Amino acid sequence: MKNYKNDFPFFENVSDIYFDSAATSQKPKAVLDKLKEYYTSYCANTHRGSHDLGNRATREYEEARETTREFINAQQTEEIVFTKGTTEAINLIASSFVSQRFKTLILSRLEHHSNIVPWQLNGFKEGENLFIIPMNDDLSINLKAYKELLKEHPNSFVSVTHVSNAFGIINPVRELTYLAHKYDSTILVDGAQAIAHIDVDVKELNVDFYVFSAHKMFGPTGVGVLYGKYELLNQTKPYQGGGTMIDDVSFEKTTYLNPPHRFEAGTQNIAGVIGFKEAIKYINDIGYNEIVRHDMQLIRYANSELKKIDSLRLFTDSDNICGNISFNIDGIHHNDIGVLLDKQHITLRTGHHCALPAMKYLGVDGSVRVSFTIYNTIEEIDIFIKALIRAIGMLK
Amino acid sequence: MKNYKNDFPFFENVSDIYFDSAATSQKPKAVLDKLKEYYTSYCANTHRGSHDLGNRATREYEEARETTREFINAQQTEEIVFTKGTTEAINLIASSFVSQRFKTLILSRLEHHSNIVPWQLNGFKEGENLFIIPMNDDLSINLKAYKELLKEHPNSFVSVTHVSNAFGIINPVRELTYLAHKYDSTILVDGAQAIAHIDVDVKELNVDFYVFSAHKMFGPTGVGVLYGKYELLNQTKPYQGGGTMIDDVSFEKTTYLNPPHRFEAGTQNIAGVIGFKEAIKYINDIGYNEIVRHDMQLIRYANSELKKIDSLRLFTDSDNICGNISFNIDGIHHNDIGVLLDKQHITLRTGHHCALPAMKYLGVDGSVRVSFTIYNTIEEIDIFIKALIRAIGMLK
Amino acid sequence: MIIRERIKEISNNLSLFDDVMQKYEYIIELGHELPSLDNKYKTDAYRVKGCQSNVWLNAYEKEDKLFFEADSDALIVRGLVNILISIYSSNSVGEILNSPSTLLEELGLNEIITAGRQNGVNSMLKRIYQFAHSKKGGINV
Amino acid sequence: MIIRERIKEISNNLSLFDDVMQKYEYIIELGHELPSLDNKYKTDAYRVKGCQSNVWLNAYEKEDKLFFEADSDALIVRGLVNILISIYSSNSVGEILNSPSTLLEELGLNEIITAGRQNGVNSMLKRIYQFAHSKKGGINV
Ligand SMILES: Cc1ncc(COP(=O)(O)O)c(C=O)c1O
Ligand SMILES: Cc1ncc(COP(=O)(O)O)c(C=O)c1O
Repeated sequence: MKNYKNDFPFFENVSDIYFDSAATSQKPKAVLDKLKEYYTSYCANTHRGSHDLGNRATREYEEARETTREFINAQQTEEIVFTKGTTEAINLIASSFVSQRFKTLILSRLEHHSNIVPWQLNGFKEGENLFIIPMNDDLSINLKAYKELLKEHPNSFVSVTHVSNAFGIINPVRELTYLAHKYDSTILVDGAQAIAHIDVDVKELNVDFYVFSAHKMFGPTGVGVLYGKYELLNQTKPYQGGGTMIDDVSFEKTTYLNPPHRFEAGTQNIAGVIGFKEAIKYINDIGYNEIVRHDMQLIRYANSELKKIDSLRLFTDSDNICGNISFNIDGIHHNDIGVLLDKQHITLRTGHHCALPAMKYLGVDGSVRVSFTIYNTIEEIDIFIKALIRAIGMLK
Repeated sequence: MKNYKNDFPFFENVSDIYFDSAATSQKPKAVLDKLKEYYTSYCANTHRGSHDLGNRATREYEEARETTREFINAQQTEEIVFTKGTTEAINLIASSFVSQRFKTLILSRLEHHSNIVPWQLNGFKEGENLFIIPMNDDLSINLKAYKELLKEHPNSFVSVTHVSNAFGIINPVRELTYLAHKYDSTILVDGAQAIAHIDVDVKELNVDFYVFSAHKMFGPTGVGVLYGKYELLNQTKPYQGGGTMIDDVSFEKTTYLNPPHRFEAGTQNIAGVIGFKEAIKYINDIGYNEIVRHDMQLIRYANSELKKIDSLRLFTDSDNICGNISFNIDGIHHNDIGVLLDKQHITLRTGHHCALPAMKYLGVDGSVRVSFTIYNTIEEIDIFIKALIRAIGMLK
Repeated sequence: MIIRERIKEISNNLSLFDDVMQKYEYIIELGHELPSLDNKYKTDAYRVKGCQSNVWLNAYEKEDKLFFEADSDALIVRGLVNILISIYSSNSVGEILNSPSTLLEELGLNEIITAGRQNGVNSMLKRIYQFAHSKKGGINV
Repeated sequence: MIIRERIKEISNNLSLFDDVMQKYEYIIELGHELPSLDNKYKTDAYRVKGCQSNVWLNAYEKEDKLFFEADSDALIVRGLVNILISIYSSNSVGEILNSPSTLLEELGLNEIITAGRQNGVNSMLKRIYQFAHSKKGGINV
């Protein structure tokens, strides 16, 4: 198994084991260098002017858009909108596309708060116009129940996560999309946890919207992507008003640019977007074949080692998981485990993982989550398991 | 006059004269170092967990909030909300505070699109519920007319720029605020162009909301500040829904955190906010006394030199300006001037500067704008004037 | 300066441990030792919410002194709660308000003083000061 | 490959200038030389909007060739417009569509090919290709 740590300057300074990449990933040197390049060689505002410096920055920024298009195999560059993150992307679609156009919304039970609260802010409420897809015992989506829901509520908007941030469950996006379309519904897929682990092809999946965050895929903080089919984006109202999203402005009447610029009001996170391009290149250079192989090896090994621990409860037995594993220890609070692992220099997450409805449904108020990516190793898992056993011993 | 160029790594690579700081400023080394520090020493998500790495990032992030509070002399740290920029801050207030609470809106004629379009998106329209404050010949606000407007429409929301991005005009914020409050109105001040040039004290000004962008004051791209009086922020609805802005979530009902966290949904631009702290420190270290002295020297000198040029039209004779100067040359298109100055390695902005209504009112479709800040020098102005005269000669 | 002295004492105790894991063994012991809070206080009204764990806190005044009793669903938090109680309970309003909460930094337990917005122990600490303020009739809570 | 030849020729002309300012003197001259567009075409219907300057473009087909005439309110843009017209006017649909617009990069005039979204010359270039496409009956505009 290749060791990718050398690509990440973080590990020169920090010797802790980092198992919290599902929260945010470390950044390869190429990304940091690119940020610096922008700030020190062509730092200027974009899309405004005629000067060379600004044109250079604009070119780099727009190249990031084209790189993103190619990365997820969108049809047109204009289908890529840059946002602050997944959260903003979902809020944008909820507020400017779904609200007032769709009467009913369908979510899964495993959604992150970022795919629940935006809908509530836009008037969707369980029992009234928000429906939750039942799940099977292994936390996978109950496709039959989903189909029934769609049958009962055609013309719905469906918003589901590609990969669960709390349990690593991979949802069958192609089937979910196929069924949604069959019942005249439109679907958004939250790819925040998928994009670093799964080769996403939006054309093949045929999803209507796909959203993700740069910071979870080796990119800078403060950058997200909203992919939308052009004809749908073109029906989407402006979300924020401001500079460089307008065609003409007067106090009486303002006309807007076409997508994607209509949705990028004001000065964007220019450095972040330009740096993000390098994150994509980093992934492309390694290749998803290698990434998937690497990630799967880690997750399978961790899963099998965790299962050996008495009193450890995994939330799912499914093999169809990626990125992260959640567990609890009978009789021990997840937070106690987290603190003692942290003191042993293992960084991972405990708590509800911003998925309270799922936690409540499962009757727990949190879990311990380990998440893995390219720079993690089998040896780290061995150290982690030892540390975990020590922690359990101290707390029993 | 002290030369501050050495603080900015940009000028090691670029020898052009940069007169476009009103669009975005260059960044001092301390800011770039801080970005790198976050990404390579404590890169983790904030406000979520119990691990040391995340706590360090959270502490740095929250220190940036306290540094910002102190910087503008707000009463409480909780009055500082981080946004993507000025544009997002105004959209937030327009959508979550003003809309549905205020029947009438008052703007000045010099507003940037970012302080026009958000209001239009929220249902304000000239001639119906949007009123424009008339201005005097020198482009200053006609205070008498403003008072009449308020008298006629008490309980309005007033949104005005502190400094005009197209003409450098400084608006009398204290008087505007005093009068607004006298007529039971609430006021937001757009400080995007002011904050790098004027020592802002929100308590003394007594403004209700004050907004600005980090990237125009030596900070990173993708970060802005919304200051609001706590009691007003507390009445402001959540703007975006997502992770870390909630208190409790279920599909039926969700409760939100108090300000400022209520308004920071999802992963923020963590690196940007932490880097921004260093931008404020940079300004504090130099001190506004020196900054104002430096800037005024440049702007006065540029003004007097520009006036010597035949056929050059300045838009205002007012001495009450800072940051930038706009002009046109009779019979020559502003774009032609911009191109020829660019080719002579002088970077400045031509066009409508995202202030189309002001341009239309003045009967022009654009101008040449020079903007100055701490790293500019008198010698640069001399070179610029020579280059400008050469450009005019070529185009006549 | 009774609070300051108590903090010094606990901090001395904690500094006896070279090994951080031993320190936590001690804290866990303190967690086991903390008397359970009467169930009637384990309700939402007494709950100090945290992202990670819940703390229930009961505070009362008796003969010019403030008393605190608390519990948590997490063991290490119970240990930390135990420490906070031994520092703050049975002090006067003045003693508490004159000891800035940052004094606790001496303990070297960043679980107590963190910038985190949703830490149960941290929230408990805030509540202790709020309670002291309310008894002083102060408004700066 | 007539278009390619024309581009080569202009690019040769431009490369005669060592000094970039001399190059722009030449472009300004081309701006002066461009015949004014008939006022009847200087309306919104013919306007190609740019952030910086406006371009008005009239395009028509005659004897299997496409013709372009245009004007601008900025002088340097007029010069650039003149260059574009001399390259594209009086060519067949096929000739235009077979010459990718990126060929213009040879001119070294980044005023023409930029990533900017609102550049008049750039928009004019797009319109030229759109017009050619429409005459071909193509849909990939
Ligand atoms: C006066 C004024 N307001 C608002 C803005 C918008 O700021 P941002 O693009 O950083 O959101 C600007 C920047 O151009 C400005 O000059
Ligand atoms: C599944 C899922 N959706 C959405 C989000 C929100 O992403 P961000 O915080 O980058 O906006 C996350 C990140 O925690 C996530 O895991």
